[in-house]
Amino acid sequence: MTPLLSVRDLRVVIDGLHILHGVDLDVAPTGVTALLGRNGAGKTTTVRAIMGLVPRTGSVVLDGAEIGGLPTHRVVRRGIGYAPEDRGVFAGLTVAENLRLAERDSAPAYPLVHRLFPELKAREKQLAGTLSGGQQQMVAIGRTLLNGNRLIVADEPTKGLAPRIVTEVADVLARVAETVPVLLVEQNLALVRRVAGHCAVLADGRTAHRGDAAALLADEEAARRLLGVGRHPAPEVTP
Amino acid sequence: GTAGTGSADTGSRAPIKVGLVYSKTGPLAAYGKQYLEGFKAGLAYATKGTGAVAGHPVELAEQDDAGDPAKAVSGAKDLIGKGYRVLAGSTASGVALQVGPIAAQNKVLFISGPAAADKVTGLNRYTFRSGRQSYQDIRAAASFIGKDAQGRKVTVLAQDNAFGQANVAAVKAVLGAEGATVDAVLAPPSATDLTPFAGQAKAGRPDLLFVAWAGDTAAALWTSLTQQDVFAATRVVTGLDLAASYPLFGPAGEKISFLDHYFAGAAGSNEVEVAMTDAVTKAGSKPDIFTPDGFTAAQMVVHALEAAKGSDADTDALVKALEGWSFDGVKGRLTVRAEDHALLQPMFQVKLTGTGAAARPGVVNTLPADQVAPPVTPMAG
Amino acid sequence: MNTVVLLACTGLGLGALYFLVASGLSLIFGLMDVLNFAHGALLSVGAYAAWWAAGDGGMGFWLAVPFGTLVGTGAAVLLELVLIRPLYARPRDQILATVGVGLALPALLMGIWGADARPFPQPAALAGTVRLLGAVVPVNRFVLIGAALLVLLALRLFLARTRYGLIVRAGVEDRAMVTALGIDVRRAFTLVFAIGGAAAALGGALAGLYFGSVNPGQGTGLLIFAFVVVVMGGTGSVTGAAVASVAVGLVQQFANYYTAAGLGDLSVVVLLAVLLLVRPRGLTGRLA
Amino acid sequence: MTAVLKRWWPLGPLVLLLLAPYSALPLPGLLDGPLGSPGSLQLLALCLLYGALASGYDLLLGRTGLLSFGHALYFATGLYATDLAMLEFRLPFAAAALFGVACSVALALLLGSVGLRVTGIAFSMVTLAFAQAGAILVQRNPGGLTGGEEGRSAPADLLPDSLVGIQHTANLYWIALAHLLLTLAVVHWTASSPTGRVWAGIRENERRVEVLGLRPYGFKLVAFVVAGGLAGSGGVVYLLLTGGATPQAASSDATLALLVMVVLGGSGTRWGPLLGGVLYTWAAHRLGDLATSAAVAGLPAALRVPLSQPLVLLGALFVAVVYLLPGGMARLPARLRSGRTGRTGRTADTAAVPVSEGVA
Amino acid sequence: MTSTAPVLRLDGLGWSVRGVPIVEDVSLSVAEGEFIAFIGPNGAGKTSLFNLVSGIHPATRGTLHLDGADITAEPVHARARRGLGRTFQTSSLWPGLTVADHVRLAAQAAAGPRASYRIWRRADRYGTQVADTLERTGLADRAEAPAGSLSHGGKRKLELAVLLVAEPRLILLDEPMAGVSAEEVPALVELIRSVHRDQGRTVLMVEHHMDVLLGLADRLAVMHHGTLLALDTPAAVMADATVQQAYLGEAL
Ligand SMILES: Nc1ncnc2c1ncn2[C@@H]1O[C@H](COP(=O)(O)OP(=O)(O)OP(=O)(O)O)[C@@H](O)[C@H]1O
Ligand SMILES: Nc1ncnc2c1ncn2[C@@H]1O[C@H](COP(=O)(O)OP(=O)(O)OP(=O)(O)O)[C@@H](O)[C@H]1O
Ligand SMILES: [Mg+2]
Ligand SMILES: [Mg+2]
Repeated sequence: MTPLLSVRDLRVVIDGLHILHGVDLDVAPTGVTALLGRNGAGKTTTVRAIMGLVPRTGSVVLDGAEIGGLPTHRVVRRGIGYAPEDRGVFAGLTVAENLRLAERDSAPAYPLVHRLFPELKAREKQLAGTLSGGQQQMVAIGRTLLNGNRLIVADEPTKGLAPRIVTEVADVLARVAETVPVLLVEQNLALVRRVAGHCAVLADGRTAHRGDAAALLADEEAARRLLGVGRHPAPEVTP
Repeated sequence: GTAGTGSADTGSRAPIKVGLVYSKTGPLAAYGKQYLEGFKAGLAYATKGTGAVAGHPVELAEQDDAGDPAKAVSGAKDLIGKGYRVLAGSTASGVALQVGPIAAQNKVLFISGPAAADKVTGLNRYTFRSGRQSYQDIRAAASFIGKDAQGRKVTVLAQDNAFGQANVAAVKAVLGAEGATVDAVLAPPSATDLTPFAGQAKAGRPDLLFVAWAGDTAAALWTSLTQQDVFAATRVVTGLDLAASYPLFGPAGEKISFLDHYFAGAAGSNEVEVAMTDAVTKAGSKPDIFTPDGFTAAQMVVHALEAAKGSDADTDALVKALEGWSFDGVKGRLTVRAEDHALLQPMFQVKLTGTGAAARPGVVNTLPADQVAPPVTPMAG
Repeated sequence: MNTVVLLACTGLGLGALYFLVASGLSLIFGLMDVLNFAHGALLSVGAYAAWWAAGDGGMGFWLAVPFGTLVGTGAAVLLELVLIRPLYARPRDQILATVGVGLALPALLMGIWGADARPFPQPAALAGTVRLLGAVVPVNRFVLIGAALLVLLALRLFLARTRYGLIVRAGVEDRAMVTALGIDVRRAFTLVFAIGGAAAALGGALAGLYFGSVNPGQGTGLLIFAFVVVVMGGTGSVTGAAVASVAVGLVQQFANYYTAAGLGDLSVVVLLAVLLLVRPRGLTGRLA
Repeated sequence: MTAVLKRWWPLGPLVLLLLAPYSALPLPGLLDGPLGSPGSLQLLALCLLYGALASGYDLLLGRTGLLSFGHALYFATGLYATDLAMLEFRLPFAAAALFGVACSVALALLLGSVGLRVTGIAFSMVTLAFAQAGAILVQRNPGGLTGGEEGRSAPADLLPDSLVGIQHTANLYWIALAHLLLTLAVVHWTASSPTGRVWAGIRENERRVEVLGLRPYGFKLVAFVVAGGLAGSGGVVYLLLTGGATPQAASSDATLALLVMVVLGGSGTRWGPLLGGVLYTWAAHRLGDLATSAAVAGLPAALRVPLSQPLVLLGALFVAVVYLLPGGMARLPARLRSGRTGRTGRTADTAAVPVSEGVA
Repeated sequence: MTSTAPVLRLDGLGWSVRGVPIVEDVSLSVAEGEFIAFIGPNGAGKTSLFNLVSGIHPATRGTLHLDGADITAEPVHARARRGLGRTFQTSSLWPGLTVADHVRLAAQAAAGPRASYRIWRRADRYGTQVADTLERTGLADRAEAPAGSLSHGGKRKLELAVLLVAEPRLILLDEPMAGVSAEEVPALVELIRSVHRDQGRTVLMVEHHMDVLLGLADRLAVMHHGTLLALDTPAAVMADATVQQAYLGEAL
């Protein structure tokens, strides 16, 4: 099975600081591929480098075509939807305007987005800056779903969402992944366990592990070594 | 920048250094150019082409003030520090009024140029002027009212700045004393729409409307005066500026009575004027309103130095030589009044014929120097 | 009575001139967040180009104005491509670069055509006056008012009917994110700058009509009032700028005439200070 | 060793500055005449003065993040108030100078307390409005006080003899140097004081300072008044150097020039504004000479016309520095050291988070 | 938990924007040393409530008392001076200042405005206090890094450090764990617990990580559509069917 996106020896230097020193990563042509790692491991930077948002070297191949040198808007037009870590909503624009900006297809999939997040329909005219944290996250995810993308890249999409919504997003991701492959950066390992097929783990700007997500999370020793956690997805707190 | 322009073949005597502080760049650069051309022509004329006084070659150094008094003061200090004892120049009044005191503090001779402020006259012992002053303009303007000013009404239309205020005060002093009622329409200097002021000036129905205007809104003003039909209602008098400004009057040009300091050929081709015109033309340029100011300044410098036998060491001797000196200048007979260093000189009444680029001035009347002489101001310092 | 009418008409004319100058500034500032200090210079470029075309170029007034506008637009595009675009990541430096251009361009014009005012051609049709309720109002004031209305309409249509307004507003907030939505934000920025420049140049050409002459400092002189108008109107609000222009023009004209010392510009300044202290975001209350 | 050098290198330039009046070193191209000659000293003194003014202005811009478009007002207040105190009240110079500085401080306190009620671009525009009002007043020549566009020259009889006349130019130079040192001391000292720490916080994110329990208003006002006082004292020195007060000092161009100087040198850096002020002033005076020199006059028109206008050169120089040296000249050594030019990722990524987002 | 007079009391607190109510009629008493956790769906008004309490938004209805004093009309900085500290859901820092400078500035501000108006003094370094806080929050090794270059988790920690160094009596935490990697969560939880238990601070916290909350909170407040839906012991709240349905769904 040839990967949809394959990243080789990705390196990023910002202000003379080496942040990534050689990341290798494959995104499977179906399902969710999880990108894991501790805080500061370089997950966000990897994703930003794929999108062309930071200066990078190395190769990024999408569907057989090299996109490592393209400017960001070209990368996106190749069919990548991106929901960034800090949500990237435009605070001064309304919800509807935020979505309208993301339209690339002639028939954007508004029904889908509005079905998943009815909040966004109800708050169309509200300035996105005044949305609650979770609602902003909905805008960010909604924008990636509007167009018929070949790949969706989501950087911690469930951060700050209420448990029920997390469950819903997990469902959405699982459902989306049936048609479009997803590259998912996530801290919530329970969610990873539920939706992800493959995974890659970063440590200190390098790929530390690649393989099956469920297998990694089941391997207590490896999970502790790579992610610093035990069997439990979020730690049990001893009273 | 020092640009030596003296002729080198005048033997071994030590050169006399003369410093020019004037606007080489900046908003008054056009005046500055005329001044410099005039000065060079005057120097050649007064030294009979030798460029030397009593065998000492005259060496010119130029300092650009860009119209900024602070730069002018720096330039003047630089020159004085280098041993220059004779300074001339100042295209702008602000510059003249700042450089004058510097000259006095350091006891060097300073001959102010086109700067028209009356305050330059009588500023101090060391400051002279080679151009006309506002008061002479006013006197020339007053001449249009004829012999009997009693009971006539005169309105001054001016900008509400030091130049405008000085003009109003001067008209009040000159014509008010002769029994005319003088009032003023003062527009804010920054006003761009002058229509209401034109209307106001007309509504007062003066016998004479004196326009004292400087700056970029001149064209707008003349357009407004034409549109409000002021020329049909009263006689309009104003000062004529440099040749490039003639087209700005538009169709109004032919209806205005101009007072004039100078234009090319105004003096009726006396010998000095011919010399200036020839020299300037030969240098590839044309005489204009302030060319005589430079020419006269050079005449004064050379005369002062000649009297001191080519030495600039004793400034008091130079001052002495100039005070009360009467000579033939470009405009006719000129006199440096001993009491306050005013330069007494004739002025002109002028008409423009033709409009736009075709406008040409012609002298209607020459006003003798004593008719337009400013009152004596006590010497300040 | 007729004085009031005259002041009102000329005040509106002045307001129209301010709007022509400020509309492009407001557009660029509101959408791109660049306080364009070179705007006055663009104005002068437009004015000189129109002046040159009408005189030496032999085009006549009606061709000269579009020509001037075109040249100004070209200058704006050049400015954007060469100076603004490479500085996208440094918003403050963009402003500073325009300060430099704002210094240099008028000086260059002065170097070429001299510091003195040059008479601007007045077509006979616009040189006259109209009698209105006893007041004699110059015709060209109405031309300015008409042009201002047209520009207002055109800009409003541009902002409402195209996606560009949206793109640029979003781009100011977070350029990277806009490109991450697959949009080439640079093209949009250049377009907006070009439109702003065109408005400036048109304003310059018509200012020549208003003043009857052009000089190198004219644009810069108008710039300060344009700033006042833009800030009063609320950044980025073209309609707000229009309202503010009218207010400033009328206040200035009436205050100039009726206060003893001609306090027109002082009262505008006071108006601005008071307005900002009461409503820091300007008339329309939009966020900067 | 390098640590010592790092800490004490400013002494080197200081010694050079102290020696300047005693030196007859010709610096052709840089100065018109030997170093110790009155003309050169006058230019150097002006350079130092503007270095000081720019440093004081940067207290607002670079340290507190306040973009004031009206700083020239406080400079002009010091200048005119001192001059008028001598001319109108016949005060001796020292008393007049004190009066002048006091006027600047009082005006900064008054207008600052009003203007600082708003923030951001509104603040910039309010300061611009106040300064414009000041400039108009000076131009209008109210009651014949300011002399309008002609200005008023200082009365030589009330100035100490040691400050009048070309032979005493060195004394003016000492005063400018002392003023510069005083300004630098004030700026550096206050910036590293507890108040300076709050200024830095305000510059980066004002709302966040409030959440700590500090009201930014008071701290901004302190910065505004200190900067206003420094500008006023600069006005006094300017009066001595140029022998008079002229309206150019109050114009918005004067503030703009300060802004340009600060940026040229490097806003928020220790030496940048000083460097920028000196360089700008030097260039403004010397470019005129280049522009009118014979070398330029001989060039073809396409080169001659731009080169003969000092402002074209100055504007182009400014754009070049902004373009090629982000952060100003003071950051050049650091940039060279890091060996990388052109990349500015950090500045882009760490731009202040707008307050509206911070509280979303 | 001694039942003295409440530290914080909200009476019928409400906030609406252009007539639309966002927070409605919230009444609540917080006792000294208490730990109340706020949960609720996205957009329930939790952050808005914190904004009202800390003074970022003025309340449009109701009153607020801190230590018995009416603070309803007081501005942000005055409330902070009374010992109220908070963190933000979206990190809100001074990107150009170093980590250590953040903590120093916060320490200085905590000493009262007088300490900050000493323009003639050199700024002291608040040596041990700052070092301790950096140590406690695990930021010591990044002390000289500009805040803008920290990773997301680092920024969250720095928010806490800025808060803690000021030793506020009443602490509002808005989703402090959001985006913090699983590995780091226990340390943060421990930090918050020690501030609460050992130093006796009163804490209000919004958090979506239920398991974290259950071990920390004395009481659980559930917000929904701007109102306080329930306020009870964690066990009682979790048992509530409406809460289950409105908020938790099937736990992940
Ligand atoms: N613009 C920048 N300048 C300097 N350092 C940076 C920059 N961006 C990221 N870093 C550093 O690079 C490292 C990786 O950061 P990145 O944001 O990619 O981590 P992450 O794995 O996404 O972490 P988190 O889980 O906290 O989001 C961090 O140590 C961070 O401090
Ligand atoms: N200024 C405002 N104008 C209009 N609506 C607003 C404004 N501020 C907040 N809201 C709305 O109020 C509601 C409550 O927002 P708040 O941020 O308090 O939610 P929250 O409970 O913190 O949610 P989350 O868990 O997602 O952070 C949201 O629906 C939000 O869109
Ligand atoms: Mg991340
Ligand atoms: Mg929230």
